[in-house]
Amino acid sequence: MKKFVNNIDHMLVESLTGFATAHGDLVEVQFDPTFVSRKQKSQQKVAIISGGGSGHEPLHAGYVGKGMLDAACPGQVFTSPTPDQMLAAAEAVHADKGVLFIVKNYAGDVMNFEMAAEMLPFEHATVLTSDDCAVVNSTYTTGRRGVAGTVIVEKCVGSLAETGADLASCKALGDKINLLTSSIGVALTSCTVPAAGRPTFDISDSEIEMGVGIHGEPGRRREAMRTADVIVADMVNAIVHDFEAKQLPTQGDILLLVNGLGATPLMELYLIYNTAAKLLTEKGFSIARSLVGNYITAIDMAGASLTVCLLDNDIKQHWDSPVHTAGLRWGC
Amino acid sequence: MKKFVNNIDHMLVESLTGFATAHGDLVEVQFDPTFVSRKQKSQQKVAIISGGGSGHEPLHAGYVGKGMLDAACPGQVFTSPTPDQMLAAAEAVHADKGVLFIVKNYAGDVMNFEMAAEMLPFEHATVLTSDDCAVVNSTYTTGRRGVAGTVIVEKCVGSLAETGADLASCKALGDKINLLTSSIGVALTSCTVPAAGRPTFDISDSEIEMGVGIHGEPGRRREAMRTADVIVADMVNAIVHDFEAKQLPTQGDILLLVNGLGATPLMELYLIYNTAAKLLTEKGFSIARSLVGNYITAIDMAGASLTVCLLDNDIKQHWDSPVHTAGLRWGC
Amino acid sequence: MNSSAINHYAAAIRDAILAHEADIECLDREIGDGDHYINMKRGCEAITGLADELSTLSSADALNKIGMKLLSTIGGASGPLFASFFMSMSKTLKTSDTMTTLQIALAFEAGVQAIMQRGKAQAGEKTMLDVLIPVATAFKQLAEQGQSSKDISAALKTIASDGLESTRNMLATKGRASGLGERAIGHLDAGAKSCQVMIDTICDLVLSKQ
Amino acid sequence: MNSSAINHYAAAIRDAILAHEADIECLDREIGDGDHYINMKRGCEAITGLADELSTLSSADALNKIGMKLLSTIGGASGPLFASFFMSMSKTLKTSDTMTTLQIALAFEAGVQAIMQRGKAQAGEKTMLDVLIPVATAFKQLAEQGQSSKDISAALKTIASDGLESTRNMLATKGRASGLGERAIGHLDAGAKSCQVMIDTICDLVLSKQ
Ligand SMILES: Nc1ncnc2c1ncn2[C@@H]1O[C@H](COP(=O)(O)OP(=O)(O)O)[C@@H](O)[C@H]1O
Ligand SMILES: Nc1ncnc2c1ncn2[C@@H]1O[C@H](COP(=O)(O)OP(=O)(O)O)[C@@H](O)[C@H]1O
Ligand SMILES: [Mg+2]
Ligand SMILES: [Mg+2]
Ligand SMILES: [Mg+2]
Ligand SMILES: [Mg+2]
Repeated sequence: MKKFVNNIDHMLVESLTGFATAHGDLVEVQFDPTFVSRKQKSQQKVAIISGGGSGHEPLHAGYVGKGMLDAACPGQVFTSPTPDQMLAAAEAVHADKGVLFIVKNYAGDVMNFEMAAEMLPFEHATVLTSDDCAVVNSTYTTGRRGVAGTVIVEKCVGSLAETGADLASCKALGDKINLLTSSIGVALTSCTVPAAGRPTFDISDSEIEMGVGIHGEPGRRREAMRTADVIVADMVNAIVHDFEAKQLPTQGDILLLVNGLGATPLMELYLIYNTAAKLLTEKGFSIARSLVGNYITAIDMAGASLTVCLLDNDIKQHWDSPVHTAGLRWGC
Repeated sequence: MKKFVNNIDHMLVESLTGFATAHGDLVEVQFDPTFVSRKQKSQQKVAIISGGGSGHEPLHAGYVGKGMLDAACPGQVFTSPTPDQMLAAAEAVHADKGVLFIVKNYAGDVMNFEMAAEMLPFEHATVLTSDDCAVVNSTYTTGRRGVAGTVIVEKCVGSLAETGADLASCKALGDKINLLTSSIGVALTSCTVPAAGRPTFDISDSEIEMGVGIHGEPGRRREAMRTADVIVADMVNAIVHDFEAKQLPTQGDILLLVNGLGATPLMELYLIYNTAAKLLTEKGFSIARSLVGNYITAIDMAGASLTVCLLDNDIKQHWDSPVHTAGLRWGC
Repeated sequence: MNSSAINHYAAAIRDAILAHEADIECLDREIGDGDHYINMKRGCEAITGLADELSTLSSADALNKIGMKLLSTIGGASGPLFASFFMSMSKTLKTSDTMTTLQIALAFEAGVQAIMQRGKAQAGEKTMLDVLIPVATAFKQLAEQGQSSKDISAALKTIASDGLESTRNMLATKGRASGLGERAIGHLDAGAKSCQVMIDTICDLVLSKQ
Repeated sequence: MNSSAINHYAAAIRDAILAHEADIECLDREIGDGDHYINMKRGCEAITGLADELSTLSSADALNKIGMKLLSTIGGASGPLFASFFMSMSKTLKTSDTMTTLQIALAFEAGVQAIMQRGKAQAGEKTMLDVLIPVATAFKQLAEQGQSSKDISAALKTIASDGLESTRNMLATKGRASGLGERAIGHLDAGAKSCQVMIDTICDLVLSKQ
């Protein structure tokens, strides 16, 4: 493992300090307990707080700022943050209109946020994201994982909160977008957790991991490496099947997000976009919004995920509204 | 080599098509000869055109748009584009105030742009960027390479051109910024040129390539892998020595750009930023602007570069002005 | 069990976890996300770092303190689960003023129930509970029968090992491995392994007491 | 040399370049950026793809067409250089209506001078010119002496090889390797290798003529 690091135990603090310095106009960071919040505390709005294991940058700290999150709680690499972080963040940013937690659906994240919520002295609600259609939902499992759709939820709910909407409306929008969104990822290589110092999984040059999670969790199945067109067609089909299973329309305006997992160059992401856009258009979707880049990563994994979100005017408006964060910025 | 690709020979066309589709509100792409230009042709301004080998995305096509480039000519991977591309781009975007080429100083790029310029029927000038202080300038060599400083030149010259400034002023600003800017890169791993199918160089787990170029060209020297602080201190020192050699002040406001070469996660880039910012501040610089991310890459190389640009009010203003491209966006 | 015993156990557990780095890490890499060993290590070191403070507290307070500390230190799935375990154990012990083996067994059982509640999980879901539930059941039963600490310890060692081994052929229906379906089969659960190591360590300490 | 001979040479050169993939690619990887083989291949295939069109042209026009095609196909440093070579060769041949060996030698020399001008380079800078300049000089001299095509070809093969080999211990002062200083020593130049392969191929064709 070769990484820019001084001491594995200090990596997160040093990186977050650098982040907060580089974006000193936007955010500030607190340690012990650790959270990142807006430089300008917002008034008269629902406080939107997210968090999760580190290693997915720019998610979540990179989405703190005007039009998106009020605070983010970064955990250790691939490890959910702890309740004291969420409590401290909520205490710092809440503005008497309640707190909405946006939580990716993983046992650890859910339990830690749950414990924080139980201790929280103000009104609160939680949106659980679970857009990963690689994992089959069933009453017997923990349920689907939250992946790149989380970025869309954070953007749009952040926008709605900015209008002064109440907690219930913010939660409702988040839940709606989560329902309208499906994602699937594929890994060409494993990620390496710095503290582990070796790749999470072994994979040969002729294999891919279809349906991989953003922590390098094994996916649906190990498959043979094939052309981008064939891989992307499988991913598009998985998403379309998921839409069908959710009884969602497989036509109409969509947001197409092609997300890099860390080590895959933009040239390849745009190539994937090209195929995905063609296939989705053939299926009857109309691509109304696009996003291509590294928005939720798995440290240094080579791979990508596709996310499709069905758009209505409401979601479109909140997607388009101004946002000013380290990781997403437009309209201002 | 594992990449998302269908046929190596079509990779660039497919990727550029995806790029142009994903950013259909901003740009369009032409093939044979290949160039990317703004959707809205601009009027009454110097046309700013850049180009170079592909593999450095988002540079250059990602910087086409309001406030930055009018067109970009992408060559094959790591191979300068050809004069017919530049001529077609110039023909498409010029607006009777002349054409400024921004060219990274490599033999191939220089010669191809030179031949285009010789054939160009309108007023034109060229800014050659050469900010890489890893390569020692000497009258006996081709001179320093243009690297990440090019992004700053393109941003600021693009901004000036937008004000209606004439060709000579645009060239003068570009030359000034190039002079005031020094960069140095370091590689932890090699890149892999898709058509070559194997890493450009071999490097062990205990070595780094200090002063690497953005094409995986060998740098100053092969060194032992050390902590991020030590590596970054060497890089900062190289830049400060270069400032001294150029008789530039080693104090005052600077723009600090920490650029990822492709496969290095943001977590590490911010950690590098943290150290670099501390060291540069100790030397007497004051960090007035920051940029951290993948802005000029070497395909899938793990590594990073540091760039320091001395700021005056003029440069600051042009850096801050609105820009709307796929790769850089703010103020609109 | 007083707080100096707790410190003694905590140090031994830390050493045992560190000694099992390779297996624990490997298991969570195979069907999880590779951080379980690091999470355990961070938790263990936080607790041994509290030794001075813990030594001034009653057992019940020490266990609560441990739970709180784990809650703010470990994170992930295992953090809130282990925290719930210790906080619940503490609460149960608080209700009694002597501390018999049976009382410890009942507190242990309460701890395990807190994990089940927090994790909404049962036995047979390929988690730490597949070690903890059979151990809790046997512990209480043996204590009720009035067996000696040494006999109980010897028995629990085997039960913990068997519990761990039982996770091998289970489908995972909780935690990160639950998305894997058939692919989880053949692998032991990482959290079950940590629990087995910790139980084994404490039982060995009891067995080695003069 | 008519345009059908040119097509014949072009096909042979393409085959030879493809056959030398490994060495050419490796050299540009070592002290360059790894694309020289791909650039050469793209250029060669573009030219063999022009065969039908070239066969309708005069030699001079065919060479100019080749230059233009290379200019818009290769890119990089080698593209404008090879393009300049052919365009200049074409211009020189246009001025004469017969085509003697000497006239070809003079045209070759003009082509090499065009490369020197475009690349602002001399012999001894570790580039393709370290093959091309000695070959041009000898070609002209031997042609002036009235030597046979076969004798000239045999001589040029050796001179091209020697020229290539001479780049090994040079410091690079032009092109991408010029930043490397001492580190370039010990490596042959990739562009010099391509030129040696191309010259060798043409000389072999001349030598094998009945
Ligand atoms: N719902 C649950 N109930 C009981 N144990 C669980 C549950 N979810 C996960 N676990 C246990 O937690 C372990 C994983 O812990 P750890 O790796 O630290 O957290 P994470 O899964 O968040 O990365 C699993 O091996 C399993 O034993
Ligand atoms: N200024 C120059 N004059 C002559 N030949 C040059 C010059 N610069 C580069 N070359 C030749 O070009 C070769 C590299 O070509 P190529 O790899 O196709 O282009 P690039 O260097 O742009 O990647 C070098 O090996 C060298 O022989
Ligand atoms: Mg985890
Ligand atoms: Mg090149
Ligand atoms: Mg884990
Ligand atoms: Mg090259």
